[in-house]
Amino acid sequence: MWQRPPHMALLRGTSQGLQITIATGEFHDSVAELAETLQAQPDFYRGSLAHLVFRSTAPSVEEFQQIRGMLDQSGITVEGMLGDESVESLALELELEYLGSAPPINIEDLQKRRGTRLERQALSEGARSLTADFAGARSDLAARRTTPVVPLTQATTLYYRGTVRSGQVLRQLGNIVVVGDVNPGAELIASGDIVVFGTLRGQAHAGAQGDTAARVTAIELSPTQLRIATLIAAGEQTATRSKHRDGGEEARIEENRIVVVPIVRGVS
Amino acid sequence: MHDAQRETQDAAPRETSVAASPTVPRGHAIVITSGKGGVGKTTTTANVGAALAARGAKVALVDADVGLRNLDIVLGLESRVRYHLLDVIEGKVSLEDALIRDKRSPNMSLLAASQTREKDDVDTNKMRALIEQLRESFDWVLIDCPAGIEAGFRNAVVGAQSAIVVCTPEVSSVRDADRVVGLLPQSLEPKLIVNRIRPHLVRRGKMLSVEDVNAILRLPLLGIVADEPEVVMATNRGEPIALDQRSQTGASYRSIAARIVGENVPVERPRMGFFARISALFGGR
Amino acid sequence: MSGRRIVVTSGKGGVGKTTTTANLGAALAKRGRKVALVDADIGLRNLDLVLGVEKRIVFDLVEVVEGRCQIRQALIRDKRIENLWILPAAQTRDKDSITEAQFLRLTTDLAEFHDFVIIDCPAGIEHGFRNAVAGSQEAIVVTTPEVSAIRDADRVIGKIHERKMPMRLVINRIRPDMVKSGEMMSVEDVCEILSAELLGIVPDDEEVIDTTNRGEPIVLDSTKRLAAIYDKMARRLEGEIVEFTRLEEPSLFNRIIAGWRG
Amino acid sequence: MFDFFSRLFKRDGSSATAKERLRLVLLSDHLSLSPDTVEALKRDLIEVISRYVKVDVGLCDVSFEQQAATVAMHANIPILGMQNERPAVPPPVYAKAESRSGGNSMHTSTGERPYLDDLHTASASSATATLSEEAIIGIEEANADSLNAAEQEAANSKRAHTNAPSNAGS
Repeated sequence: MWQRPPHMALLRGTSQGLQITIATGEFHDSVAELAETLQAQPDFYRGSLAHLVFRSTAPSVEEFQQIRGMLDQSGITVEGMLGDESVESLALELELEYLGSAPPINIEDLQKRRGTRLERQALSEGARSLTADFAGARSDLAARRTTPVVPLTQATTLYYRGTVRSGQVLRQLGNIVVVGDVNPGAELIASGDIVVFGTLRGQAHAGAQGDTAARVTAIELSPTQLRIATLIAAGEQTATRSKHRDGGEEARIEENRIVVVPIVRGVS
Repeated sequence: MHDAQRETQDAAPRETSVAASPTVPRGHAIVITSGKGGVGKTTTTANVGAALAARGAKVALVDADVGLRNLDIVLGLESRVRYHLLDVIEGKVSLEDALIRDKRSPNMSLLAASQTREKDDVDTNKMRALIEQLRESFDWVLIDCPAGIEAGFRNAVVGAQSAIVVCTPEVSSVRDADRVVGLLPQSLEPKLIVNRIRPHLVRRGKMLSVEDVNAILRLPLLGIVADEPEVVMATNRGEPIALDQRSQTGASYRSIAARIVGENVPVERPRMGFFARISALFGGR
Repeated sequence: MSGRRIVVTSGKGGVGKTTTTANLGAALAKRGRKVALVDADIGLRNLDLVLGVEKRIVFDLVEVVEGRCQIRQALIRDKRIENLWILPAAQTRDKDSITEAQFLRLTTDLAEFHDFVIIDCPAGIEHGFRNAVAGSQEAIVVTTPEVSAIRDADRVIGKIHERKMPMRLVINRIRPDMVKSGEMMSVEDVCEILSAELLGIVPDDEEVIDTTNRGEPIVLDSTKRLAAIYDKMARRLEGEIVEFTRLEEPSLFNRIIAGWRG
Repeated sequence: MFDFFSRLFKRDGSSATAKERLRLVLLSDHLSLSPDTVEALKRDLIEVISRYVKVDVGLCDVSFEQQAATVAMHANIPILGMQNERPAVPPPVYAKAESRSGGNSMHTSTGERPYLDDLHTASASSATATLSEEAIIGIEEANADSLNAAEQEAANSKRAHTNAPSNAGS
């Protein structure tokens, strides 16, 4: 996916939602490329809100509806668009929000960043990636941050002994340590790290106020869902996993996605 | 005069009951709950109650499912219900008037729920007082909790000293049971009954095992009850199966009762039941 | 476009509301209808488990109602069946979190872009039930051939009649062998007592336990006999006249006797 | 095991019992489900009974109860006294009793009609009437197990009798 030529259509997540850029050039190529990108991961963007950026003049209403229909199919809702005056009038006609002119984007920079990613992609042997299924929700998670971030120096750790059961929620500005199991349907939400001395089967959200360095550690990590900062990952089917990994497992953000690695003594 | 009469009435049974179960100086209230409906709370209440009564203890069963009562039906007492829990709570009739004594188990009485009212009508403090009052005259007060975790659940739990959580080996039941355990006050020290086990399905890996269930819930195991068609038949007739000495399911309930009064009886695994026998005869499906 | 809003209810819990909701919804979706399934059991959600989407929940119904996300963001698309969407309930809240008016608004919004909005009602007849019923135009009452289930179903039917909503009945977990031996009430018995129009008869099938454990609606596998039964139910719901499947397979009872002798 | 099958063989299985039980319980559920109807019935009943006796309208209570084979109606109608304009009604047969709450004893015997004002000060006695499905108003018979403490008291105290015998509960 990364080795492709310069993008005619570009999708990227921002704090406001998904930004889809239709580059200058042949409109149909852009659309075809957009379709291809969406096809590659049909559910990846489901549920997200998108802003469309037109680098050339606006497409016709029919052309626009073609894009919109495609995005609809993938569960992406078009909220507004950016571009020149022709885009503004199109937005007016379709009763969509007009958000100003297109921001400058340096495609070369982007490619460079992706290139470095490729090189750094190698993870430790036992690393296991969880399927990210919620890209669309990321921006909203970020938007959910209503309370100001508390500096780590002021944050405290919540210590909980016992089973956290379905429907129970532990919230902490700081870290959470649970000695016991976290059952399916339970939620841990911390602005810092989460450590579970037991099986984590429920949902855990570390770095809930945007700390991408936050981690989730557990003796056995089989959560229904993991969230770190603005990333979400769903647990895989646990059947394929070895049940007892000595020393436990840790989830953290690497390469802008959540990975789970076994804890090796002396490392990390 | 009324009160004096009640006291003299109460004194006698309490003495006999103390003799029957020396470990319990005063009545003990247990709430039977599950979160999810239809997992066998009412059947469990009726049968554990009948088994306790058969041991000579004085037992009161309270149906806390206001609006959807069913304990009367399972016990076959529906034709004798005249006053309800709410009548007592609202002071319309005395507790004695509302209790229905079971003719087959004279030690056992039922306080039915009202069918025409709703759970929000019950005053929590009065409910607590009512259970308190029942504990004065009965060794065991079993409270049949409604499904859900709302007002009905809170009212059923409020007067109890301990809790029994009924769970079937299904994912949804386990999750709801877990939710309920999390909501119960720790002091109730909930114990688990795994209901409707089909051993042959467990063996084929098509049903969660007792261990699977308890890996999540992590509660002391009070008993295991197999899924047998005779339970449906017993409910059809309104006769608690615990009183049927020939029935294996009945035996499961009787051993649960033994453990409740503190006897050291190991939890027995249900043997291959009705469903398994068919399966064995036809080489499984 | 405005789809049909249908509540699946029963009064008593554990009779198969959620299984019916999931399978009927899946059967309708397989027939090409756009279907949204709504879990109204706030605090004790289970529809997500039955459909195996529990790991994909990000937003829930309460968050939609509170305006913290859009309906489209909270809807989870079933990966196996086209056109099937699930709106999960909140697990860490309770039923008083939303009002009847909010629930009505939510389901009408859903009905604008779905052919069917099927609401999985919680057990009981309290707030959760009132919410679910307020959001629907018609009702499906699920019962099993047991005294307590029928009594509760009757109570619920009374409540539905008060609201003048059309209602149809699904009888779940029939064991033909037990009916034959007179140990279980028959479909006719139940219909007579409840005097309601029948939408479906579902036999007790151990497969359901297994598929629920795995989070797969049974209609996914069209070789299963229950798949055909739910498909017929879906067709009846759409107004087709479909004969009921005869449940008289070689009875369990006869099989035992045969096995005993053979 | 054989025992189990022998029970299976019985044709009159438990489903018939279940069906009959349900029929009755639902009948009684339904009766108690419509408060409006009960109100109307209560009004009519009071109107009829008021032609003969003075009743305490505020304390009247009508309820339904399932009995062995029927559903019965219980009307609890406190009697204040006889209607003045109807002195010709034969005096009811009173059980020998004292009124339930202390002080004002109310001695009555056949043929002796108590002074009305006395009756007003005495606590109202209860009349319990049973109405079967055939709408026969009768006396509730003292049924050993349905008669609890309160009813015992009621039975001991004065009763207003209507003419037909009860067909329920016996």
